[in-house]
Amino acid sequence: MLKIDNLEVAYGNIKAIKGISLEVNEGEIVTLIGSNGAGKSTTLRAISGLLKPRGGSITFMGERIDGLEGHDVVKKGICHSPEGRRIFPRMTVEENLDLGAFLRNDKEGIAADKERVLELFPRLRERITQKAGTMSGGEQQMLAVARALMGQPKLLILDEPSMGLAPVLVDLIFETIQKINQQGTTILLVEQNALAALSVAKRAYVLESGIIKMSGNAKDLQSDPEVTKAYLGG
Amino acid sequence: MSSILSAENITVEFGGLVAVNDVSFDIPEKGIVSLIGPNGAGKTTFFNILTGLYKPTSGHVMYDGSEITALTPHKIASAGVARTFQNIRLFGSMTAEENVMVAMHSHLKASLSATILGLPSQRREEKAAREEARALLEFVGIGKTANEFARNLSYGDQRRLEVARALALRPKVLLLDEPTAGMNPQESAVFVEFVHRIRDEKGISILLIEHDMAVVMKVSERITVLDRGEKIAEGTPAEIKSNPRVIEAYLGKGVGAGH
Amino acid sequence: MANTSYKARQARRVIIERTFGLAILALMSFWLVANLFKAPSQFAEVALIGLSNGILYALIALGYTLVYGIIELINFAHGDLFMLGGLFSAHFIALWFHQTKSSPMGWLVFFLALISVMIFCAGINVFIERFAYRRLRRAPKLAPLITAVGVSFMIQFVGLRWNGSGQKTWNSVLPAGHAMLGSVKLPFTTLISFAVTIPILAALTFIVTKTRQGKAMRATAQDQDASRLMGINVNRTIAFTFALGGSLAGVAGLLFQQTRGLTSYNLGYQLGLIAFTSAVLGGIGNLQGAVLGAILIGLIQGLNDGLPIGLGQQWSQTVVFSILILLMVFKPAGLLGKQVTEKV
Amino acid sequence: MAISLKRKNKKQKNPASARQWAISLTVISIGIWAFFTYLFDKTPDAVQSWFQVWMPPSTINESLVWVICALGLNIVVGYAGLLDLGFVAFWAFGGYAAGWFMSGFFNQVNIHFGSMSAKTIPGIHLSFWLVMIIAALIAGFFGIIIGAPTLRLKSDYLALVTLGFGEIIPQVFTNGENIGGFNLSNGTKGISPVDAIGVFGKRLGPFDLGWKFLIYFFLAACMVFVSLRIRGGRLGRAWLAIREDELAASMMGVPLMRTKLTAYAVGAFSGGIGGAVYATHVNGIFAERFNFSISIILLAMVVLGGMGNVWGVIIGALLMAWINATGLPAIGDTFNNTFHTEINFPSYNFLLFGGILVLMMLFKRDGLLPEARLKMISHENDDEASNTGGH
Repeated sequence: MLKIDNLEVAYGNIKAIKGISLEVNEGEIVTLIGSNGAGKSTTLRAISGLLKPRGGSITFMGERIDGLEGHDVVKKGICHSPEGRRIFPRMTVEENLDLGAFLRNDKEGIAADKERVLELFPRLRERITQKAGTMSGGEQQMLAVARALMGQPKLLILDEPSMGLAPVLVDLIFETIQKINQQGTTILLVEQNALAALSVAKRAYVLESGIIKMSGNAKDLQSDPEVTKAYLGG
Repeated sequence: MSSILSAENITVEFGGLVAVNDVSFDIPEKGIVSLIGPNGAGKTTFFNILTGLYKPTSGHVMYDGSEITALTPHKIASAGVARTFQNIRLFGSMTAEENVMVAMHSHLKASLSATILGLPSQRREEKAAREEARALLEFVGIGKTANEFARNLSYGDQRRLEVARALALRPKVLLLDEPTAGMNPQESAVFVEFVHRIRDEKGISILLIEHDMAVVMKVSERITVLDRGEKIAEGTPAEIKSNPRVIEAYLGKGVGAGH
Repeated sequence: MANTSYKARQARRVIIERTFGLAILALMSFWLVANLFKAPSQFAEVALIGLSNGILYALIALGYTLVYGIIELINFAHGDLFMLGGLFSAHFIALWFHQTKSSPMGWLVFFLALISVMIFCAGINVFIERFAYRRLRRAPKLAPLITAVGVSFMIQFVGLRWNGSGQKTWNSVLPAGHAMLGSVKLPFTTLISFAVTIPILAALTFIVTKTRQGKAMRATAQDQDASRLMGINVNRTIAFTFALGGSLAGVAGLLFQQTRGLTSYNLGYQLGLIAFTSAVLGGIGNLQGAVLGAILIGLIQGLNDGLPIGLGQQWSQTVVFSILILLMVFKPAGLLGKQVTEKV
Repeated sequence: MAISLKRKNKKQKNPASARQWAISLTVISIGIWAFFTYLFDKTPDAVQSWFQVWMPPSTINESLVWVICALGLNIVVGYAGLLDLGFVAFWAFGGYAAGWFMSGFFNQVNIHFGSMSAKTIPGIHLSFWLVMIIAALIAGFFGIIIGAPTLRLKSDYLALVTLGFGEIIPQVFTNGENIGGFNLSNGTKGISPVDAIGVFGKRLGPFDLGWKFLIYFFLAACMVFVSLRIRGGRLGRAWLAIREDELAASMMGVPLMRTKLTAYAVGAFSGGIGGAVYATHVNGIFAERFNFSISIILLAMVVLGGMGNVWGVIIGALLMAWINATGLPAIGDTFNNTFHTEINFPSYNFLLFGGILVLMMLFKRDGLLPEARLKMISHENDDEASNTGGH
């Protein structure tokens, strides 16, 4: 479904991504793990067209999408819930959800999807008229995921969905991620909470200083001593 | 061991949201301690409190026996609390040497008129400052880059230059905000050595925010764990590693493990 | 302790600011009341002039505030766009359609001019954004600001070539004369200004709050990258915002030219600054604030210029800019704005 | 002036020590002075008329006034990164200081000190040098007054406040004929004439352009010297650091407010000097001259030469002052005579200055003279210094 080949991204003189290749197949949850600054978010931003790659290619459903503008990437069916939530703080929850469906014109479909995400996150229904900026971190995170779902993604990109959340909420978010996946959405997940990510994902790539250090089946990596060492400090 | 910098019952609120909740901890003299926790746990906010950039809603920051909570950032910096930044913030169009010399601002005495007239005292002072800057650049291992613009340095050298610049404040405490972000394990290992060298050779206490657990466990004498603005654990690396709360909050308990 | 003294200092600062603000308000109300007693009907007429100036300023101020709201740029050239709008209208009505008298034909041409000048100024503003500001969106703030100053000068050059270096006077196609409301004169031109401006402000409100484009604008203003991820074409949205602002400046240009009957290449600079002050007074980035600020500034200026007890017209600019400076010092966020702090 | 420009350009390629610079500048200035004072009358008519058209002495003198002010603005905008759009206000203060203290304007009193004018003339007549200091102090004082409350604002707001200030001050002087019964500025009529400059017992009247040139050159050279010295010291570094990253600078112990305020005051100071010099150059003070375009032309000079780059700013100032005063009309006349057209070239200055600002920002933000190359020069000096330092 998504195929990245030898991708390179640089900020000024500094190369953040030094030629990585990865693949996401239809129906999978794939996770990218790695420490801060390893280049995970940069990879996602390049996929979504927020950054222009310096080299390599990104192919989605058989089409090259590297070099497309961000809004054109969304049109292809890739929705991205960015790091740090990035909800629109001065708008209500409902307005945020509507913006997630900005490119859609099917009123009924939108209404149905709104119903669906509010089923997934009942908390948001309670807050529907509240300004998003006044909600707690966990609620904002839910909104960010829900908003991305409103775009009817073929591929959902989640960047650090558990960041700063209480353990209970982390569980909830990961359960919901699995539920979304079971409903048929392919997911590319970036997480710092490596164990949680590995436990929901099918396959994983370990990123380090802009290159892919390891990749494989999530379960194998979970028990890999090197991964344990890197994330638990040996 | 007495403490050099300590935070007492710090609480920070941003528009009703509590970012840091009643956190206390201290940095012992000539100690190396770390602050860890998941992203968004309030670590950088805490740094900003210690350096005077944010003012806490309640609580005090004590440094070297006196309270610095209400001081402006530049006064705290001049007093000897130095920091580096998570996203490198160098003065791009100044040379490496000049970057370091900026941080000597508060140590230099020359008045405006002395500078304009180029009085001998001012020249001597400038020359000494330049030598000190070169020595610091040597110390962090980038002595050759003294005359290059900061923005033209490689990533690793920029990180080193930030440390050199912070050291030019002649600090008693050095706060490092994710210094190994973007480094590979070999570079990180070298960095651990380097942190020890700073402490041993310069006698500076060090506080680290770090995500790379390998680095944290190797370098720290004591670790404080923050989660959602609260202190959930404190202790030696060994204690932290086996603390169930820490594993749950930070290292991830592995939801649905056993699938 | 030090911490409490810090808070005490903050509190003291607030008190000083409040006292100062109240003192200014008291002084102003005293001045108004004194004038009201001295010459009541003159007061009302002058206030009306101030009000009609105010809505003119509001049209320009909205352009500043729209652009600032979305890309945080003080578009220095905006006032000059207003000047070009006036010049365009003058040529359109008097030279191209030969209308110099109030007549049904004149009113028709006035209406045509209204539409044309909106398109004209919108187009120029979009052009400026595309070729000057877009490239500098990620540059340090000083760069787009200096560019805007440069663009302002270039537009003034166009005005200078088009209009000549002096003021030109024109005949209006709007009816002269006035209606009476009690003992107060209501000039027809003022009434027409209101009749044109109010629907336009209503339309603007509708566009920003209710339409898809408006939604895109508000989203882009809050977070450009997140908006991209929603599928919003950020470049087009910003261009649209410039088009809106430009068309409002065009309307203001037409109204000014028709009600005052004059054009001059440096008008934009003068009125632009006043309008900008209005936008800041209301809280820059805030649409209602811009209108409120503009009406207040218009009133203050009108009252200062026309009332028996006042500094008089030659001090008009000084009064307005003193307000600007005091405002910056004591309440930089404006009347309806919110203070934003830098993230680290 | 064209000659000196060329020489400076050549010098850029060969690094020279500060002393060599000082010597060569002195030689150039004395050369120009000697040429206009002694040789000019003896040259063939063709040469004389060429100079009158393309490089009249008054233009040379005027461009030095611009250099002084542009260097002052360069400290504010180029070094400290604070956009000041009201620099003309300081220029006005300097001008009026000369008007007040170097003329018969205050004819109620009769104060003479160090001036060459006859003791019987009423008014305040102080020595030119003293007036310069007063002018600088008045401008600097107002710089601090306006800077202190506004420097904590965001950069774009600051630009607007300074702009407002630059509007208010000239309006105060324009309307200043009767402020509560007090004549502050003689209104639109202006104050004229101002006293001649007295130097070494010699009175420099309106036509002593050569001598005035020497004095102006000396003042401009002082400004260059001050700019370079400050740039090399702790304050200059602090300014640049603030320009690059305010927050990081404060975290490195740089006091933001005080440092910015100093930049503002030093800039205002030189604006005051420039204003006083300008008053002696045009032999009077006229309120309508102090308009916004002066602030913008100065900004264009700084931007063209490269913000923060002293030599670049000097070249930018000389070039644009020449274009403004002589270049455009002279080129226009030549063009119109050659092609029998009637294009009004001077009216293109708006396009020119606006265009320079826009194009430089879009395509060459560092200015015409890249600072990097100058850096290399200063580094060679550093190496010399460290060698002698016994490394």
